[in-house]
Amino acid sequence: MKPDLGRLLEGVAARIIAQAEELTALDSAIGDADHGLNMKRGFEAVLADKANILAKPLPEALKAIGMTLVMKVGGASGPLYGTLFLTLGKELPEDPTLADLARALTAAVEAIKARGKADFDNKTMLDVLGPVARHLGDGTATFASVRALAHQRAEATVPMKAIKGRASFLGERSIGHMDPGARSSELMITTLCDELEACA
Amino acid sequence: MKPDLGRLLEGVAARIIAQAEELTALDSAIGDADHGLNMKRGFEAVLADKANILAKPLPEALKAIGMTLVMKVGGASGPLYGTLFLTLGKELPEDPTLADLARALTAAVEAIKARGKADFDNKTMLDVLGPVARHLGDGTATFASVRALAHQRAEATVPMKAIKGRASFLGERSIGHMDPGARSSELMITTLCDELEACA
Amino acid sequence: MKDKVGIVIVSHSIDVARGTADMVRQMVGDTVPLAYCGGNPEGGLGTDVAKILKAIDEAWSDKGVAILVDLGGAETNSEMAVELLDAGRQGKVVICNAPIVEGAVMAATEASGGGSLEDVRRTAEELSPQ
Amino acid sequence: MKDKVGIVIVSHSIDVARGTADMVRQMVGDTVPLAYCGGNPEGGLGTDVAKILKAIDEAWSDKGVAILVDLGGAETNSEMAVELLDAGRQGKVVICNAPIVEGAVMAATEASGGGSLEDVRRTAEELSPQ
Ligand SMILES: Nc1ncnc2c1ncn2[C@@H]1O[C@H](COP(=O)(O)OP(=O)(O)O)[C@@H](O)[C@H]1O
Ligand SMILES: Nc1ncnc2c1ncn2[C@@H]1O[C@H](COP(=O)(O)OP(=O)(O)O)[C@@H](O)[C@H]1O
Ligand SMILES: [Mg+2]
Ligand SMILES: [Mg+2]
Ligand SMILES: [Mg+2]
Ligand SMILES: [Mg+2]
Repeated sequence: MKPDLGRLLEGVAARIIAQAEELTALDSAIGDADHGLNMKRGFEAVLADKANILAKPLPEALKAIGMTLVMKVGGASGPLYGTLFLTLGKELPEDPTLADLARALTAAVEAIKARGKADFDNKTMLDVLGPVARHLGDGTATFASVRALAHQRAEATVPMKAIKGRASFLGERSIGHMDPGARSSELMITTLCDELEACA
Repeated sequence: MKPDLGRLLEGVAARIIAQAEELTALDSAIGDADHGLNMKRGFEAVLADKANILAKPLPEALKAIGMTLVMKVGGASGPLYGTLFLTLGKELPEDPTLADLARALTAAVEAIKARGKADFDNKTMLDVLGPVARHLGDGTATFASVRALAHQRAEATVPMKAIKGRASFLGERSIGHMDPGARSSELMITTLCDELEACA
Repeated sequence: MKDKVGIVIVSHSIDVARGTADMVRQMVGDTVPLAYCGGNPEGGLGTDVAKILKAIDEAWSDKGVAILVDLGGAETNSEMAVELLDAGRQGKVVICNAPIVEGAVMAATEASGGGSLEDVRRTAEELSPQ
Repeated sequence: MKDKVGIVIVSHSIDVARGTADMVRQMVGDTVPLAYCGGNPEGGLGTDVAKILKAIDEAWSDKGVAILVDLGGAETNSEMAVELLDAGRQGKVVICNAPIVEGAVMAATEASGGGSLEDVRRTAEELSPQ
């Protein structure tokens, strides 16, 4: 069974919306308590535009998702996740292989770094997305291993000191809390794995 | 005839209020167009409190004027002119001589410098008040010479480049305009000379 | 007025943006193209790429536009907005690395005096912490 | 809450002051004593020593109060206000040499974490131009 973009999209959106309160609570500890609200707003707008998105070939659909996130999220995560989807749309062919996905996600991670002037270990979404991109290209990835890695990398942001984003205002006191963007990245990746595995 | 504080106060207040538009126009060229409004508000409040002020001995009356300016002017000039009158009140005896006045005004100029972290030639009220204080103590002061000096020193701010206050935001472009606070200081001093001369 | 660099104020708070614009207008009157925005697409604290694009358009000047932002998301969303402009406009917009309120007043004062986009940016950015 | 340094925001514009306070509250909730004021005694753009004194009183904490100001007059009027406080309180109030919006968010975040008055001031003042 070929993976169905509609199902992937609904799955990810539903997961983010369902976990919005958790994401907001994480942001309340080390930020401005809006990451869940922002992501929910963004993915609700994506769902509202679903028919239009699904009418497009994959690359164009991904760009449309990215642009909706850019326009609707309202926080720093909007242009960053927007850049993720816009770059995937630019890099992926209509029928991508795992190798295509690894390459496109690597490009997206670089684009997010540039957009946010950030690097790995700054306690951001990059600390989940970067390792996952590398793992997708290392020839050993399984659904289970990708899920495990995403989870482990989100957890790994807990002891980090934030260098970028609002959490950096807390300096040392940002240590001991999971980064909300790392958690939302984990949620998206694990949900994609779940859905793809169900279609496999 | 002994100088009458009520008359001095009314004279100065009337002059500032009458020239409020000119002061605002000067501030509009190199600031935020409110110096006349600020000074008018301050001196209207002083006039409203006149009975109370005049019931006090000179030092206390000066302090009351200073405090009213501090509370009502609403711009940087409020605490600066407030400090002027508060310091005069602290330094002057009930029946001051010219020497007392020279000494007290010198102290007030120092207090304004400290309050505004400013110095002479910064294109401020200090460029009128400082030279007048010095002249009062140099043994040659007449009503005419003090008036002439105040006028000349206000004019001398025209070619200065502002170093303090909002006019400093204009950098080189502050050159070519008279400082509004220098002009209001000139107005106060010349009016005092006029009134004192009329009582002499 | 359109011969002066335009100023755009982008705050997380529409109140901060409006008040900053008031302070700018008090200093420079209407000699400078000026626009402001604040709030996320729902109106809460945050920023909104569509509103930023609209503000850039309102304050457009062929001499360029300087954007003043407050915290991280305002900067990231403004950068995104700039990238969504026509290629011809993109090179004429800068985001100042300066405090939003103090920087806007300084930048607008410089723009009002006829400064170039680079002058305006430098003036805002020279602001040592206040 | 009164075991945290208090934050006072003094802008020429009541809108800037209110919006900055909203942004501060979003970061620190009500863990920090916070007050703001703006406008001259008539309500126009400017500052008002009486309102500043009231704000200091509202945000009072025995750990001290850090004041954030925008432009010149706000600073001069705040300094005047501090001198009008009881001698006992004067030594516990600092005026930060920092941008008003960015500085207030940073200062409040530090205060919320339990920082001393000196920590709070340093955090706000460390802000390189944004
Ligand atoms: N400069 C940056 N680079 C990469 N990621 C960032 C950056 N700034 C913020 N983030 C990510 O965005 C998340 C916060 O998103 P959100 O709360 O929606 O925006 P905001 O910080 O504007 O309120 C952070 O947890 C972090 O993962
Ligand atoms: N730091 C300072 N030291 C001395 N005088 C100053 C200072 N700042 C401003 N002034 C004086 O105050 C005048 C401006 O007063 P006003 O317009 O009432 O206040 P604001 O600048 O707050 O709008 C200036 O023309 C100048 O003479
Ligand atoms: Mg947030
Ligand atoms: Mg936010
Ligand atoms: Mg003024
Ligand atoms: Mg003013």
